[in-house]
Amino acid sequence: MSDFPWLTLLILVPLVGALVTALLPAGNGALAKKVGLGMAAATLLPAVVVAANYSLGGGTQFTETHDWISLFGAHYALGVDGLSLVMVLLTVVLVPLVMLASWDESDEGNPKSFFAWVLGLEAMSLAVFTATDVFLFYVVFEATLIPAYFLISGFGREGRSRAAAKFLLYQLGGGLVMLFSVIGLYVVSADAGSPSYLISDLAALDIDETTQRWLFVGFFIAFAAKAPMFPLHTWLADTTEKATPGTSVLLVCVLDKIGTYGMLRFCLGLLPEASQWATPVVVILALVSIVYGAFVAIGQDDVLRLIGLTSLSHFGLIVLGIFVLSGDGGSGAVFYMVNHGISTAALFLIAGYMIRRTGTASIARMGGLEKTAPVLAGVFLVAGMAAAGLPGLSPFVSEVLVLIAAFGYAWWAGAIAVTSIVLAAIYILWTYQRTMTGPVKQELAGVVDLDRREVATVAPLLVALVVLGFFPMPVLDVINPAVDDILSHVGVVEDPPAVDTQAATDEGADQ
Amino acid sequence: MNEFVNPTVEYFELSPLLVVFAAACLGVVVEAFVPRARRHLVQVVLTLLSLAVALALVVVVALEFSGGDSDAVHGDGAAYGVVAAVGSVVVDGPTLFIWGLVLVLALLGAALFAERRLEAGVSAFSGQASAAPGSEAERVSGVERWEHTEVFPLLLFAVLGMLLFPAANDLLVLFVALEILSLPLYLLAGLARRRRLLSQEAALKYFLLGAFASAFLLYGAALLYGYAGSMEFGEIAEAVRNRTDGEGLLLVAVGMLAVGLFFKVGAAPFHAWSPDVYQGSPTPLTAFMAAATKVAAFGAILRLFYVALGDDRTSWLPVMWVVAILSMVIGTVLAVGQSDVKRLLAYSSVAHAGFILTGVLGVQSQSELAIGELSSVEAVLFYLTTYGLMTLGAFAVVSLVRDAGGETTQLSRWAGLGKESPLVAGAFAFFLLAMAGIPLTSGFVGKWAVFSVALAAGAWPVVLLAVLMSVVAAWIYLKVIVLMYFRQPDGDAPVVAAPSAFTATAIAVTLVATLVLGVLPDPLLDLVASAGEFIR
Amino acid sequence: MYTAADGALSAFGQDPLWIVIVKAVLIFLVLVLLTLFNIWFERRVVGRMQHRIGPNVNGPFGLLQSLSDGAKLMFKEDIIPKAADTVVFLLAPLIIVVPAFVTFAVIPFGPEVNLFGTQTPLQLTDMPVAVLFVMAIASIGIYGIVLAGWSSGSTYSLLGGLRSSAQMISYEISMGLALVAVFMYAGSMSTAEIVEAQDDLWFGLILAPSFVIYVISMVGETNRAPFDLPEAEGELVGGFHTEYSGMKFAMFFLAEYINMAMVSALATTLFLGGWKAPWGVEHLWEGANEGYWPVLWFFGKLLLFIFMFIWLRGTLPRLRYDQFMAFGWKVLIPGALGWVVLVALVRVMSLENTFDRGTLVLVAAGAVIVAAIVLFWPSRSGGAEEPTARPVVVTGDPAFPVPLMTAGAVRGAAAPLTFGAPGGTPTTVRGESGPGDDVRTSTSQEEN
Amino acid sequence: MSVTPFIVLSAILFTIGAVGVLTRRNAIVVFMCVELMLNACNLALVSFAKLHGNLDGQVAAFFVMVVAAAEVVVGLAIIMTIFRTRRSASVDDASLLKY
Amino acid sequence: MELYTPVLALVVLAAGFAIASIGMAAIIGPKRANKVKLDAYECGIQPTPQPLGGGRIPVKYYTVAMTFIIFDVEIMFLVPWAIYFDELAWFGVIAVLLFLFNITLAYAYEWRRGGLDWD
Repeated sequence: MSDFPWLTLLILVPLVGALVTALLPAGNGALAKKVGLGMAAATLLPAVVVAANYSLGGGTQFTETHDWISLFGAHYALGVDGLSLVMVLLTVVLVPLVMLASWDESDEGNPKSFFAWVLGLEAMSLAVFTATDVFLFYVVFEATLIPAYFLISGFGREGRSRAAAKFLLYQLGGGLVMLFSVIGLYVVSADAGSPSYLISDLAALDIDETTQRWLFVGFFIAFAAKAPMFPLHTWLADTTEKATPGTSVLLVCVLDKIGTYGMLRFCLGLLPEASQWATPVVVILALVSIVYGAFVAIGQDDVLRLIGLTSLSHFGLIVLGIFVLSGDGGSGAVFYMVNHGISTAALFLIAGYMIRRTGTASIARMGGLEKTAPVLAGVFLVAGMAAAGLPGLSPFVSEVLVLIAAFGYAWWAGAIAVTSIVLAAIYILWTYQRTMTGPVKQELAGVVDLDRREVATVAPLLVALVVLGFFPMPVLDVINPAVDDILSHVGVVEDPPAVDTQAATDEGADQ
Repeated sequence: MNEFVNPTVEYFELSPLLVVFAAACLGVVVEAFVPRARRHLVQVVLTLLSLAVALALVVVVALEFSGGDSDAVHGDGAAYGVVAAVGSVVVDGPTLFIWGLVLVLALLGAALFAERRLEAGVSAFSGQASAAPGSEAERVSGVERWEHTEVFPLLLFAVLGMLLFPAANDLLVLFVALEILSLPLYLLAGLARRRRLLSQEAALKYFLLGAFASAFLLYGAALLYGYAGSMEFGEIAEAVRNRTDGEGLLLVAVGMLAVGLFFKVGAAPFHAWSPDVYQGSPTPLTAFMAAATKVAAFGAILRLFYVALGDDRTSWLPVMWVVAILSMVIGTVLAVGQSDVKRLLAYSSVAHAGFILTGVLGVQSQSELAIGELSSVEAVLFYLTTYGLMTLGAFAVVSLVRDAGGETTQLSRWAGLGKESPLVAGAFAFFLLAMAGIPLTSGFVGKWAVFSVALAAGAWPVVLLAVLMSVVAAWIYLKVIVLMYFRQPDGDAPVVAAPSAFTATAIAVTLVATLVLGVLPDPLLDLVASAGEFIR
Repeated sequence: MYTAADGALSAFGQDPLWIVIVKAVLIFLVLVLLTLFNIWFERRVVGRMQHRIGPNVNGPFGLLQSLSDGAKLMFKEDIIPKAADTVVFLLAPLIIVVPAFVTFAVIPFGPEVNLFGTQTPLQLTDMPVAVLFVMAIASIGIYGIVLAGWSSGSTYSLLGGLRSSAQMISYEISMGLALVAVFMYAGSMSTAEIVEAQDDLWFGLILAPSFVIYVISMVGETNRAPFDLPEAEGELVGGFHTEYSGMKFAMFFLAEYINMAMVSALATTLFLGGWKAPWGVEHLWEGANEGYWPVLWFFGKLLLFIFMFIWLRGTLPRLRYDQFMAFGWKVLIPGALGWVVLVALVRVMSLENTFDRGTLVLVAAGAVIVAAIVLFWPSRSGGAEEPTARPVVVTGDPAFPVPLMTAGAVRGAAAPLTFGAPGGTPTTVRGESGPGDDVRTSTSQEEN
Repeated sequence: MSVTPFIVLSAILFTIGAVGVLTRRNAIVVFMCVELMLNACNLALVSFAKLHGNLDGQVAAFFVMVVAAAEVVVGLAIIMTIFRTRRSASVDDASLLKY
Repeated sequence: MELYTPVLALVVLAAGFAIASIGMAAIIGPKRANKVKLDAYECGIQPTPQPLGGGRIPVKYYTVAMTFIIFDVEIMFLVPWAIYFDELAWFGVIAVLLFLFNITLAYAYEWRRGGLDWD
């Protein structure tokens, strides 16, 4: 069983799906949509197989390693550990839902190319999450931009192509800066013997401090632009505003995770000393992101823009969790990545439904929707509360873990991070109030409630939020070994005393 | 007076050169004695055939070399080959690789030259170059459907120069090869069938600046000869190693040589000619010239600077740094405002020259390289391959987009091309992505290669800048893609003419190569690695 | 590498300065006198050929006629046309006359003699590249002609100058090729050594074709009848010196005659054994090649050539320009090339003893046939290439020697053509004055 | 005899040529300046050959002359076409590239 | 170098003579210039109007110039070969034959394509 290249299959299915969809005869949108959804569903199969055969705490599994470009030391190497697995599962679940949610909406553009690009994006994202070779990672990391770009610029609202260009420039800029570091890794590994890009080989290297720091900066900038983090976040709001909600889901809930995923995998995994060195700065940036994102979100009038900016705040928390360098923080951050994916996806999709119904994205022009569309209002409230970290919903668990770790790192860090809960409550509840409550506006009197398809797309997400809110352990069990493994590189042992971490970071900061 | 010794010539190793030369001469005879009606056919067959034979001979020679030694010797970058024709020409691994590359590009270029369907049955070259534009003579030549079939022998002569240029092991041969390469190109640049004034201007500009640059090269060569007392690279290297005085002379000499060579590759600040020439020249020529000239010239740069001046690295590396940075910045920044596709590509080629130079300045001595690590020669050769193929392909696509006045190179007229002809627009977009260095295209692997050698040699500022410029460049290419796909055409849309098999083949080959080299570059990299080092 | 110490050249470069000056003055005087004599000689001979008497008033036999002509020119008005480029106009006669004198520096007039008590060769100087030196210096004279024509500011002058330069450079090639065979046999370009090499056999005999080609070319080189097209008074008035008067005109005249003497002297040196007595004379008279006697032989041979020049002038009509150029380019040059190849082959074979004499003759015969084919075959079919290739010029422009006309000239860019569908009439397109211009096209025609 | 004066002369000639190329506007003059530069190179080559006592430089000078000649031919052809276009629309009679 | 000093003497002499005689003529000669006299003479008729900037030179002359340069260079290569003919022997002959062959190709081309035709 394990000899079979499941991961390759996992990537190949959506990739082939994308090609097939793209090559379908033009003009037959319905067929394209069915084929696309079918392929997305088919992708679930290898993902489920992988998940089912995954042994907890067994390190990297389902590995496939082939020489690719020997002179560069690059390999076609795939594998999953806990971190990768949850990301893969998140991706394969979200994509069919997005497709389903965009079923009618995509008719406005060219449904064939929309579905093809979505599948392409899925394939590339899966490759990113399963790559265990830095070169391969980089290649697919950049390759995700192409489908993403076309999804943004091809579908959505007026001004999207500008937003798409902004998105691409940020990502490309970050990516190329990362290229600098990727090449640097090559040079380092070549100097140490023979060049190899396998993460396992690179992790074994002893890279000197200055070099590490340079490489770290390159990687971090790229991931920060991807995640996004203050001050590289400005593309986020524009993009989510202009793109379709479906696209936003893929971008924010899947693609942006690559950023935080990469920070864990590469910054912490390969460049531990530099990560410690950079921790103070990163933590401060993360805190700024948290507060700034929340405040800006409060002031937004555009629903999609608002949701996009809340993500900035959430990503701040995730990064904070990663860089406080503790077991709790790491696990919390990874779990947060999953939860954020689910809750934000739900928010985006519901917001999309709202916009389709009201014909506007402006909060000021909505109101009283809970009377005409109670189900819509209900699911929006649940998803919103999840995003705000209401106890009993899964983001709460992760948020608490992160906050604990933050307090463990420094009291002020924890204190600032905690404000996020208050601010989140403000922006979510205020938005709910403005859109759902109050008198029904004249022009919105005819709004109908969610139909079954729409409910079906949101329901799994809400169920997951609730279930994981009460039983987070299955996911945490998957995550913890991987996080511990990564943190052990940084010198953090499972559940270390907070003082030690403090000392270690101070040491790093002094250097 | 020394006793005269008959020089020996290694005919076998030089056979690709000789075949091309013979075919070029034969082409002249064909021009003189074959009736006009049959000339085109004969010339096309002769040109393609001779280039293919030469290519086959390159392979044969390469096999012969590897047959003598074990493969292991070639794998680790050791030099092999012969110093031919009494020390004036070197046939070694890199030479053979560049020969092969130039010949492939020449084959594709010749295919573009042979294209006749786009202009309704005549070639893209002027019917009668001597007829003044707008004159009665020109009208007659148009009505009679005359063609200049001389372009084929001229092409072959240029190819001959390009083969000789990177193989030159002697300053004199270097100079002569440069001229053999350049002179036919000057003429060809002025032979466009449409927009003849532009074309003639391009030829004049190219010629005057080209001659100016070669004068610099020559004076540099003279000074270097004055410094070393010999024209041969080996002896120059010897002198550079051993002489302690005359630093100033050497510095000036190297500087002037560099000016000449940088001009040929179109590196800033010696790039002024390239946008005008690229734009004015007939597009098939632009395609061939942009690709092959750069390959040959960089081959020569590599050999001159690595072999002859390798021990004087400290004095020329800073210059390379500056020129590489300038080329990247100027090429990219000036490309931003361009409204003409050919000019845009021209500026991008300036930037590419900078990228390749980034590879060149990543030179390290053999001892500094880890086993299996990419060397600068390998990186540059690989980049040249990818660059040559994608540039040729891009220009070939340009030649397809037309309206009543011939080719439509105005960018604004390309709006909506993606709907008009998704295939052609797609191909062009792909080439642009490759130029931007997006992964899974050959451009990415090439960029990776040159950046990594530069970084390994400690040129991180250049690499950093190169990376930043790549972002800007990507934005520029993106604008074109957006234009083609997301913009409505204003006015009547350009028509994509159906090309004949010639152009179609050229585009298909370059497209496939760009993709394959992006996804599976290993075979080519192995080939580059087996080319090994220069013979010193 | 040659140095002054080698071989026959050792005799040169040793003279004290005063001897050099004396020799230079002597050469100068000889040339001036020779010119005066030649002009008289020409007029007398041509007169005789035309059943006239010629000049016979001034001096004995009219010998001082030329001198009086020169003196008269000295008192003529010196006119500089207002259209002329004054500096160049004044410089041109200088440029033409100085090289004419200078070329004689390397012509050997005789062997080593006792000159005022100093043993010195009768030759101003010699050098390893003497013949090349002559050719090079003589070429400078062409500048004089072109510049004279150009600076006059007159159409006829310019055309004369151009014609002259075209003609001179055309014939210079065949002249140069003719000399190659000589160098091959002499193994040197030093005039003294070439003369030495002809000790037993004149090159004019063994290299007869070279000699013939050289003689024809030298007539062309000097713009003399029947090749005197630059001064074809029927077409061009006076050619390049139309606008010159007075002493400046005299300079042109002087230069022409010195050049005549120069090419004759060179022919003598290269082909007719130079100052050496004709074959056989030496056997009859031991001292024929000693002392000052060789000067006699030299000038005798030289005058022979001069006479030939005059004879040609008196006999032959002037060629048409196209005939003249075609003769140079299509007969003389291929002929000279073929001959050089033949000589080279024969000589190398005899050097290496590759073949016996019989084979040699056969091969030579074969080569001659090949050369003949090369020479004559293309000219038969070379005219109209194909019946379809109509001449393009239909506007009735004047044939080759066109005066400069600007009437009807259009300033600025002309309109290029677009090509219609096959059979359609081409339409003109405006625009295209520079890069970046929008392409404005006619809407009527479209090939796509 | 020292070759320095010759080198200096060649440098001066080269500079004059280069400055001419950069400052003059007439194509023919620019072209002549380029030729001047080439000849300056020749002078330098020959001088250095004398200095080093070998023939490489002299041989090179020969080749440079050839190249210069070829350059003249090509350059004249190009300049001529331009001039004919720009100065007049009248048809000149045949030229080399007629057919 | 002494080989060339006498040449200089002759140059000085010739130039001196030419300048002196021209200068003398300018001094001695009468000066009665008038407008007509200073016009281009041609042959006494009204002078042809001069084109701006010196006018154009018929293309044919350029082609002659171009062809000349090629052949002149050819001779430049033949001369050293001729002088060292005996030493170079067969090698030289073959090399020169190849060289001439190539020149002949260009020559044949030019001839066939009308480059050597003067109407």
